[in-house]
Amino acid sequence: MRKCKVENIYTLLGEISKNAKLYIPVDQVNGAKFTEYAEGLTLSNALKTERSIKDFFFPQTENLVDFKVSGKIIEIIDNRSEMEDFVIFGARACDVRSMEILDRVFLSEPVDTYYANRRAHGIIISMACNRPAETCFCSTFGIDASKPAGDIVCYKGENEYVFEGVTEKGKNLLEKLNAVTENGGEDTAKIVQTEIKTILDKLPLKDVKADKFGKDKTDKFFNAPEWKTLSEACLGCGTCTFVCPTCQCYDIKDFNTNSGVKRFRCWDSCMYSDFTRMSAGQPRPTQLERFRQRFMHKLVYYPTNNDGIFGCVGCGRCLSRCPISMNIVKVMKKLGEGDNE
Amino acid sequence: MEKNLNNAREEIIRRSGVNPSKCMKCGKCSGTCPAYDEMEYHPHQFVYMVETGDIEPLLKSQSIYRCLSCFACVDRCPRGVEPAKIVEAVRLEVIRQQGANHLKAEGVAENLDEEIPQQAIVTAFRKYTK
Amino acid sequence: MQVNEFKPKIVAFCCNWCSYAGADLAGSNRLSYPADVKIIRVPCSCRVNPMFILRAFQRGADGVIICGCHPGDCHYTSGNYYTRRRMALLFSMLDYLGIEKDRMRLEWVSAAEGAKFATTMNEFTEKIISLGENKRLEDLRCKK
Amino acid sequence: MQRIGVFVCWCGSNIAATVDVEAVSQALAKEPGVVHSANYQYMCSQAGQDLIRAAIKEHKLTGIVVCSCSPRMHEMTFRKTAESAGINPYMVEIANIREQCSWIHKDILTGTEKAIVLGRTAIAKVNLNAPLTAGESPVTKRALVIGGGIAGIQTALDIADAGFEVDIVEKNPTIGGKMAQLDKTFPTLDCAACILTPKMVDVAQHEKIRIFSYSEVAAVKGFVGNFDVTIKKKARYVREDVCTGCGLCTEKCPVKKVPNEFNLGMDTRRAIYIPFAQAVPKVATIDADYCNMLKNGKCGVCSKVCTAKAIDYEQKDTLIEEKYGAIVVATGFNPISMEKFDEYAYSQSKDVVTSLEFERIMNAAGPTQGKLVRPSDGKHPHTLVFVQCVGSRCANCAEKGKEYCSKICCMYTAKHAMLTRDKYPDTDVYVFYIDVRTPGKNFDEFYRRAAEEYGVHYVKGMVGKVMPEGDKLMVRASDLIANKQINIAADMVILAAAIEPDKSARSIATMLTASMDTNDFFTEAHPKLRPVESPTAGIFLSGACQGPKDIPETVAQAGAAAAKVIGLLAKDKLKGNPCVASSNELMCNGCSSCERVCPYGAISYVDKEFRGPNRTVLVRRVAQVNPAVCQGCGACTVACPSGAMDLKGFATKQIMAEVDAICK
Amino acid sequence: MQKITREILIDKAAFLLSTGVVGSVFGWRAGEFDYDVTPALFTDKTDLKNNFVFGDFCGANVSKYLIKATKNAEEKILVFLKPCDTYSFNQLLTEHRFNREKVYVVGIPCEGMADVRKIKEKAGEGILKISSTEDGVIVDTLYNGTISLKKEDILLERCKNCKSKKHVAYDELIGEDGTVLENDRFDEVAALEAMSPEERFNFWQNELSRCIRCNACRDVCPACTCEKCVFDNPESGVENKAAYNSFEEKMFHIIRAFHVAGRCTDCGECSRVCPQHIPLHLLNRKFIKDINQFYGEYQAGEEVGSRAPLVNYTKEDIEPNDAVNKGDK
Repeated sequence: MRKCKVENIYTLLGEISKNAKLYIPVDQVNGAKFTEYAEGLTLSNALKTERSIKDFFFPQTENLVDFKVSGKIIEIIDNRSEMEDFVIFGARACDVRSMEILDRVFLSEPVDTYYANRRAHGIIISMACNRPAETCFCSTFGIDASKPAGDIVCYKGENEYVFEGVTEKGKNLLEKLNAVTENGGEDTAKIVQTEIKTILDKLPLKDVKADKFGKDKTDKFFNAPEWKTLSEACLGCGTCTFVCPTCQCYDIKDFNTNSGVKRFRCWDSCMYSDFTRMSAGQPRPTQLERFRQRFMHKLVYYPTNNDGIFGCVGCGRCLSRCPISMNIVKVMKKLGEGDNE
Repeated sequence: MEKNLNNAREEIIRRSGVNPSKCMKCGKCSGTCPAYDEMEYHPHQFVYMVETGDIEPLLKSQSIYRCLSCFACVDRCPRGVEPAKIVEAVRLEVIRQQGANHLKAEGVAENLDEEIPQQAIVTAFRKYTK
Repeated sequence: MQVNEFKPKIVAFCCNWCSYAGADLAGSNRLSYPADVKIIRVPCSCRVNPMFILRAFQRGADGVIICGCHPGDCHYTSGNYYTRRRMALLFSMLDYLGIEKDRMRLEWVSAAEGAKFATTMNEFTEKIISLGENKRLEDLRCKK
Repeated sequence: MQRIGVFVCWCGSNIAATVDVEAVSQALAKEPGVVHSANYQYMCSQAGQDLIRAAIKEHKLTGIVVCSCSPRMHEMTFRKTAESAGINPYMVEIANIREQCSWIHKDILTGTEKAIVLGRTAIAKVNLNAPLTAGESPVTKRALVIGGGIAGIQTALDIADAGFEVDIVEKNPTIGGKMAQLDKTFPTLDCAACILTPKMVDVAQHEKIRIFSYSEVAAVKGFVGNFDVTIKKKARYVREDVCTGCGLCTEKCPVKKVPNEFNLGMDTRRAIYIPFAQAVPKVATIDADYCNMLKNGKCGVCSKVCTAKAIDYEQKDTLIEEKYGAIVVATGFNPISMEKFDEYAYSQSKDVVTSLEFERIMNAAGPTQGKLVRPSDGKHPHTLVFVQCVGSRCANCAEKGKEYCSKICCMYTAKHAMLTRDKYPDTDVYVFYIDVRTPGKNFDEFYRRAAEEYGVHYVKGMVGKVMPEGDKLMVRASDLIANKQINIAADMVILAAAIEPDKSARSIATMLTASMDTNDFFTEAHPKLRPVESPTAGIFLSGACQGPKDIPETVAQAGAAAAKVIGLLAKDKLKGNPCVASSNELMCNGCSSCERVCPYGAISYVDKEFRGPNRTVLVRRVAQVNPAVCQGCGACTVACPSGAMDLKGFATKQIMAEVDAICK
Repeated sequence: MQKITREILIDKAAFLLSTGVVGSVFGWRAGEFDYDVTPALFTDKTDLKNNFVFGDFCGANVSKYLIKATKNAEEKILVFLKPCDTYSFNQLLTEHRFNREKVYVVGIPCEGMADVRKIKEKAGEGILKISSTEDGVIVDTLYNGTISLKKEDILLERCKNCKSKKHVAYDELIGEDGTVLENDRFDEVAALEAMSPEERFNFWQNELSRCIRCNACRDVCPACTCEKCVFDNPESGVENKAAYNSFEEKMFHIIRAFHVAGRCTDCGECSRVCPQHIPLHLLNRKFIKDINQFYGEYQAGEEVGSRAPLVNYTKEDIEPNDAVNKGDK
């Protein structure tokens, strides 16, 4: 492990930003946001950024390819530019886990090269959650907020930041920072971890359990009567899906510029009435089905297809953003209430 | 002088809030005016003369003090021109130019006629003081 | 001739009954106005949807002008009154968003006002040229 | 994908001089959808049109773009050309490269460039054009005339004479209207009854005309050519088919003190009455408000004396449903109430009368048998004062009077003054005026005769006040020309009251969805070019319901309205304009925004069943456009937030494509 | 004034349910915390007693739900409406969006709702409990202990400028009716108007660039009740799922505001639900301000069946060119 004094953290960040684009959480007008590092910026103390690190690897809109039409000839232009390396500092355990979930979708065959390219160039420095919020429930999915994954894990102690290289990429980066760090910090890391664990035990959602859900539970929940009441107030907006670090559905749109066509993709939401119209042409007819899809996907379908791993990381963003305060915790509790066997 | 009177016209129009060009010259104001015979210039003439800028004769005329402010002309004008307000505004112009009050409360007693209605005294205050 | 002379793109929506006829009259009388102005014929100015105006800006227009019958003369009796309200609110909103308010205009041009049509278009084009390229409501994808 | 043919016209040198037509046709040939592009000297010529027809056949064209003069010039021509070659006329678009291009640009480069853009824009539109067919609807060959005054009578007669059936609905027991109450008519001074009553008889006897007197229009549905009208026939307690109009009942009825509305309350009639001798239909009517039998079951005199057994106390209001192809509104006017003009002492003195009341006094069939006497004491008046413009031209007294000029007062006042002086040379007659307005054939001569030959005193200046004093009316006015205030001790004062549309007009306008102005006069479709038509198709305007009018004007307009109706009824089918709005019911949510902006009442709502998700059925209120009524302005398309409403021929997508093509 | 508690409302609802006046109740359901209240339909009395809540966090305007809820309802639905909700209720009726006969409205007074975002800003993360007091709330937190906050500091943005405490629609009122209030709701708009065009442009560019097009503003809006929104309809020509650039961000918000202009009751739900905290109400309020200024005061929803300013006109309306130049000298 390597460590650096709290007051030296900006020197360290400055060092990182010399070789790669660095994004750190900074308090903006309305909450914390990953912002490209520049001298003078201050790290946010907020637990979570408003939006997850998903945006870096799978942006809301991206131009995939262009077509130029002249007469009867169509020319295809791949306008991808060379990707630069970038580093994200301060990702939380939940967000880091979300990358694993996204990887399983985008990096399995056929590989999404746009995503893969960004993954290859991105390094994630995670940060243990000193102050989890009441909406946090990552432990439900076996995530340890005191020991996040990531290329490098960081612990913030009272006087020092402690860094631990995890992956090859991470270790290499950490090595380059030897000039601004020193060895040690294991004790601090331990203390931080213990403190976090104590808090985790006090969280109101610590007892939310996912064990009733998971692989092959489709039949058990699909026709549950509870979906009706749960989905009743849902507005059908896409807020939950757009703030979710693991939602990965997208749509591909062609935009006719009059002199050619720009093909771009953008996030889609299973909450929208025309979701999946593009493939089967039979979008789910009512909000009940759309609502059910979202939660069944997170809790049943994804685990079924991915060795039992849940599609939710318990970050709690949907809990605080849903305009009508409906969320996955309420769904899990309600569905888990009775014994539906 | 020319310019001054032009200002007087604008000032009278502004002060009275009356748009004299709304007048369709029907004469109902003068037809209804109880002080008609006392006046050298009659309500419709006030409106017309202000409209054309012929202010000076009005300023010099005693007519401005003959108007009873009974507002019959205002009430009956089919176009809503409100001639009495114009008369009032001309009167004010004179008073402002003179810069003095023409009536003081102390002076009422000596001028008081037993027959004079209360309304006339109030009106007199409105007319002769500002 | 200057090489980089700014040639604005101006879309004019003209109602079929008055303003389009006014434009025709301008043509018949050989009253010249800039070629930058291109006319779209609509039955009535009230057919002009705010979306058309935004669409024009998106696609690279630098100015949009809507012409209709004078109030009270609408072929459909009341269409231009609705246009007047819609455009008053839309223009005011665009101004509120910081879009140059002179990029859009509503003018009443009757079928007899060929000269007015031409002068209006000349003035409007001049105004747009002085404002320069539309940058605040552009969609870069549509720029060459 | 369309197969579009582009045809660039040279218009001799009109276009070709400043537009390189060859370059234009070559450039446009590369546009999407274009399979053929040609140019020719005169496209509109027979040879040019043949060229288009041949190309349509040869290249199997589905759409045509003609780059030529204004569509206002030759769009029709080229549509017909296309139709004759077998493609839908609405698949033709014109790029106006003459008025909007060659004629205004001197530089050939500029002209050519712009012509290409204009052509490209038309092509972009045609790519999205769809064949349009005008809808057809049958025409019910019968007209309804609402109002049986001179306007309604004349319209009905003219329509009926052309061979179409006409029904007149009149709310009073007889037709005849205001004209029946008049004494003489200006400027010829012939007797109103002498010229009106023969027409009333013509109406009664015309085999094509039915009169629904004492009836009202209760409901109107449908649209041009196909109106469904409900007429409420009010109970008159007399069987119209049996009553002979002998009038015996009206003499025997014991209830004698009913104010006679025909004489404006200046005398009385019985509870059963015939309004006047020449009434049509000449049938008695029982006034239920006064009849003892109807009120408390005690009387029955009329029934006893009626030899024809026409009295039926049990009669009820009946509703009649009829179909009409056209409706003419002829609801007429009334003088406004004088109650608010207290300065003229109308409510204080019986000797202050309105002109219409004076008309009855002067009428030989009126309450005084035509003798000019004061209503208060029956004495002969010596000094009469006429006041013009009472309540007319009132700018800011909306609650009191009217802003407009009532138009007829100057002339009838001259008539009254003249007649008074003619019959009673011992009288002094004053007319107080603001302006005397006499445009009209022989009108000014008439007015001048009153002043010059009959010695009527015309005084410029409004009367300010009328004060009853003893048996005199003290009139105070200013003579603006003499610059004097004058006081006249008059015996009678006659007020030329402003006229206003009949109160029933507002509810009729609502039923007809015909628009009205702020004064409740019906709005015409175009103030100059379509003065007798309402903007609502199939609704026509006759007489004073559209604005103040004298008799000659009313009759002229009545005839014009009839001509328009005949033109409509002569058609077997109505072909609509195919460029009309239509609502996509799947997207419409029934919010009524479109209905509210439609100037024609073309939009209505129906509750419709839709297949909901999961085999459910949902009932939704959705808008439907009646293509026969819609005129295609497009106001609804913008009012509709969801875009459910679109306009054929000028569809949202088409206009957007044009925008795109211009900005490209 | 009578303090409205959940018990009063539950009693009212239970009474109306048991007498058969209504078959169900639209209200608010308790959540995991004290602040995450969800609008919900209750049919069962036990459920009502256990889970119905009313308090500082019942800001959601439930009028719009009536469209869906009344569709297949056989019996009347009881709905509790705050004064501002009744305006939306009337506006929906004006647009024939549901059958009035199917709804039983109980008007309830409102003293302003709390904004949990503001509480979190002040009390920090880790909120364990929020209890209401006479003039504010007491917050128990994980990290900052117990904090008491004044009501005026935690009011929802829209409640700070409450336009009316008067119910414009109800079958029955609980408590006394209030009045239409004097308010400063146009001050923010006026402040923006006073800026230079550049400043305004930068302001909105910054605000709107945060938009993630989740459509929450649209989906919650009681005026946005189209069967199919133009932005969701591939046939409309403006369909667009996520804004690719600033133009599309502006397009969506301008057109949306325009589509609800004259119909927006200024209920403020758009700004309340925006996950990106964009002050969307400032767009709608601009239209309301302009409408009031150009065409006379108009409050959408005040009266059922009133004619919205954009489907109305007078012959003397202001010319658009004058409308935008009104501030110039």
